[in-house]
Amino acid sequence: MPEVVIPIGPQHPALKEPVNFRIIADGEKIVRLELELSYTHRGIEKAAEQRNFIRVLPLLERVCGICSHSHATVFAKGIEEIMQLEVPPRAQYIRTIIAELERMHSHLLWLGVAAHEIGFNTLFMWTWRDREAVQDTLEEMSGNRVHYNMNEIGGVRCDLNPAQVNAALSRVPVLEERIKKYVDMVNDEETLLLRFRGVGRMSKEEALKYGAVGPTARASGVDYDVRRDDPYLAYAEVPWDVVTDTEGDVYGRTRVRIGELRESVQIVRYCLENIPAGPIRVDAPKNAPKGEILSRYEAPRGELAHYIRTNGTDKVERVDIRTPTLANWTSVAMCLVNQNIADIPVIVAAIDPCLSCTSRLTVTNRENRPGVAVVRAARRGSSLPGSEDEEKL
Amino acid sequence: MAAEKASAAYGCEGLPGDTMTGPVTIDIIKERMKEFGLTEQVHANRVLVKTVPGKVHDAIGTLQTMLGCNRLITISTLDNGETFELLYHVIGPHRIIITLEIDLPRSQPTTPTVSDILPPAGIYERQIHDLFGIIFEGNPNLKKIILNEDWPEHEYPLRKDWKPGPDTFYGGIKVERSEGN
Amino acid sequence: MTDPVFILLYIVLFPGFIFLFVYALFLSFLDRKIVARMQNRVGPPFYQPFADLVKMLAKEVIDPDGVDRGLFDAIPLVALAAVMTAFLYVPVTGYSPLAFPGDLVVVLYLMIIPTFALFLLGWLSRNIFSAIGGIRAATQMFIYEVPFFLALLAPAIMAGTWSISGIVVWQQHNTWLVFFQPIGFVVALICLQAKLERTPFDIPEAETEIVAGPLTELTGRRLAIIHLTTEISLVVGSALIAALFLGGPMIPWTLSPSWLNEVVGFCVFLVKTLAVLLVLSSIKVATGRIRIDQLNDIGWKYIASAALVQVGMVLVINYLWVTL
Amino acid sequence: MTVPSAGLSRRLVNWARAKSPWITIYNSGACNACDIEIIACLMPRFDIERFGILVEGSPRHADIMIVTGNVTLKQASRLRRVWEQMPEPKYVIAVGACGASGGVFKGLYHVMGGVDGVIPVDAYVAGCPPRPDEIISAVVTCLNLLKEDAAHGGKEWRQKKPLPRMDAKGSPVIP
Repeated sequence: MPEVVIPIGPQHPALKEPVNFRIIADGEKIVRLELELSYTHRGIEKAAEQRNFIRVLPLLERVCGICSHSHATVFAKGIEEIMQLEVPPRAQYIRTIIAELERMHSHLLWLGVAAHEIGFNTLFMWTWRDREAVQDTLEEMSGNRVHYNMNEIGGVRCDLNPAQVNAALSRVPVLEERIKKYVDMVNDEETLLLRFRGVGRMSKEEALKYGAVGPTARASGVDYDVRRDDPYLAYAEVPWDVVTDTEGDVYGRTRVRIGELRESVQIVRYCLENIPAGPIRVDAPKNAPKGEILSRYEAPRGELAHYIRTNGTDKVERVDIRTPTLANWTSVAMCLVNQNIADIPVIVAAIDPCLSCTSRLTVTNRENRPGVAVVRAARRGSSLPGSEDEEKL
Repeated sequence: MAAEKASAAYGCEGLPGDTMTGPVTIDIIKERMKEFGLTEQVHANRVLVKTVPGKVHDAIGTLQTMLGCNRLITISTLDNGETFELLYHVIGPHRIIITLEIDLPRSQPTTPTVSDILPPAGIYERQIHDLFGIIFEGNPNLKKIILNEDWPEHEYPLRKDWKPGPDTFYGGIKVERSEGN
Repeated sequence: MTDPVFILLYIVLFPGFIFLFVYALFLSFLDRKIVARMQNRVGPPFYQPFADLVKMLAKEVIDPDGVDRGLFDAIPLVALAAVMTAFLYVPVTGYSPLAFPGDLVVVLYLMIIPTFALFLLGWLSRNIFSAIGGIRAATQMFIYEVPFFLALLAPAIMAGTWSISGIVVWQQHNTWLVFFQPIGFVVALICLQAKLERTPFDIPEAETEIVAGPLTELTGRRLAIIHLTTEISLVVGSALIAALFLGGPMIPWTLSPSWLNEVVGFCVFLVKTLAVLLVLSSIKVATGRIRIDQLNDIGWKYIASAALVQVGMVLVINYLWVTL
Repeated sequence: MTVPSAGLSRRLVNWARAKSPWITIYNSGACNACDIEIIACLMPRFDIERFGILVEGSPRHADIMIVTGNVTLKQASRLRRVWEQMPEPKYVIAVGACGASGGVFKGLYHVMGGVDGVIPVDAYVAGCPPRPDEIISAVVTCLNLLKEDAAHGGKEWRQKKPLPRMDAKGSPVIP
């Protein structure tokens, strides 16, 4: 079968967001891949430079719908550090609760979408039904199901009254029991194992070399988690541990994400039980002093980094957003080589791409030998045929 | 320095004692990187090294071999008027962020690429080239990627002095009926 | 029994096209309802398949340029006709008057035509996704057809006749064939699930990989007819398995008024096809989709060998039966 | 439009169209909050299959196209092409503030603003992101529009007449 170029275009049922793959396949095997993203590039960084600290937070929250709290918290945390603000502990605990609830609903969402990619719709329906419990908790706490708008420079916008805390605490055991059900469903469901095990495998060295972050890297054994290495919010006081795995394939990533789900439930339970009393906000000055900070945060998909530089006015001079999915694209392009066409949605879903975050683009030409190909292709990528003719979709 | 682990360029194991007081500490890093330029500690776990574009490549080489840094967090870019500022943030199992800072003149913003030793850098360099116009020599695939196909050449949106020109056409839809395929 | 008016009524009205059309829509609704209830959703109302069909018939028909319009219209119709005629030989009340020795083979061959239709449609519409879908439909057919034939021919060997009604009559004298051939029954169910391209084996129109496989470019009435063909082949498949393994519409004791036999036989037929549908739907809910090469391994290693073992056992039982 | 003229069959076709609207989702540059809310509609809690709504992968099979998000420059031509591929009685729902006017991203350099700049939109859903039940009510309003269009024979009656030109003093110029 001659080489066939298959454009899996921006509009494709497998991809919940617009990304364009031009797969060069030989029969069912993928030989080369050209990836083109940033259909959702909106120019947020340019706009962030014209908005003061109160108006920039809603904009930064809408970089991505699923990890909206992450972007707002990492920015607020950075600015507070530049201003040397002392955020009250109650605000830190509320931010941690919302962060972990967001991680739970993001991982449940991912588990459903990954099952949907292989046509297993029952798990898709069940995981999303249990996600509704998390969504209800978030809606009670912050008033909105997706963009919570909880953050403000110097603390949190609204407080948690005991009724909300009890309602959330009552849902925790239900979630724990459901997660246990998913663990043994993923472990012994035959077709799931057939489609997940051994697909898109990445060794620890490759994970480190291609700069994979988050659950994708931890599934290959890279013990790297910003919440523990560079503790922020209330993670230093909460007893939890990093979940890693040695499988390295889609199955390993599934297990890591379910493990993280269990950890998040414990963190939320601990934070809810001993949330300190006290004020939830300290009023921040209008202008931030001159300074710069690399603020890092463990988003559900990996390590999120905002490089913020302020110049003494009430607007930020530059915010450079590096989202976790952008770091994972090299590793996904490497994993895809030599796999079947039928596995593309599964492998791409395995890194849980959040394309609205990734308003960046990468074209990674890989020869069919993944190991060396990266370096060699990197040197003479431009001479490869087919990458010039950016013909329209 | 014999105790310094001279591990392979990639995939060094987690260092014994992963806390900051492991064998790789801030002053070891400062002392090691002195040859590349002025080093100072800007933050509890961040070291800033001001270097020259020419030395970036082997600075990162030293970081990878001698100091066990195996991950590039990101490349940040700033436009401060007459110069562009590039910051390479690198980290390893020792949990200390080392930032290499270089300044490029606005008239001739070119710097050697690091994507051959740090593969993920290829992504960040392409993005910076698209939005700032900084040219990375040796990057294999430095062509337009972020902005859409018919975005005019040599228009770099994230520069401070860039304003969207009223008459230039930036792509999107011309309302002619394109034929359905 | 063979006067032309009765035959005409038999073909057109009762167990013929009208009944088949209504029963196919009902089974399709039941399938979607069972799947929805198992995923504790509410599931569509009873008239949903009919509403979908009428809406699709009234949609605009788009022909991708450079595609042979006539052929694009003809293939779905041929597939529909083939599957509908296959149903005439399956006994619905008692035994079918059109039965002739060898109609089992005719029914099996008529059931292959929809898969060919999918392959041709995929190949005709000049879209890369449908081409891949078409190739997958063809490869999948080679994998499950052989075990399907073997599993369905074993009852014929045991009953000694090649006509479905003959097998049903034989089963009335002896017990159901499913007790003699349990492996054959399981293999037939799995291969039927593969023939109808339902979830563990819906590789040709894998919704998340290649948009809609061969059906990507179909719109309007062509899509309606192809969906109707799939639903009708669901009815024909489950009726075939009910007839060959579960004793068909026969009841052991004969009731006094002769027409009552027919009615009770018909109700027994309904119950058995619904049972087979329940099994197929629960398979569809409980599994995810497997890849074409995995299907290849499973198909040839386990399913084909199981069918061979079953046929071997049937020959041995026949030999013992004859000598005793 | 192959709508038969006879009374009974037209009523039957309108009933069928209202009872089985198939939708396809197109993310034209959104922050995917609206997308996960639309998919939440499929789930056991809001289940839209009880209304007969199916999510279809290929635009060829869909009646209603749900567009989420502001139209980025790169997505504009692709959105237009996918819209043109849909068979005739087709409707477009623009979801969220971004779909209506570009929302919080209005005026950014890579954004074209609302969806109606590229394709004609029939229904808007307010909210950022709108709740799943609001999206379902949008699909229901789209079905009512479908019924009225069928009664008036096509969409022409609904096209808004262009605003009258204002003269210097601000009073409308009646041609």
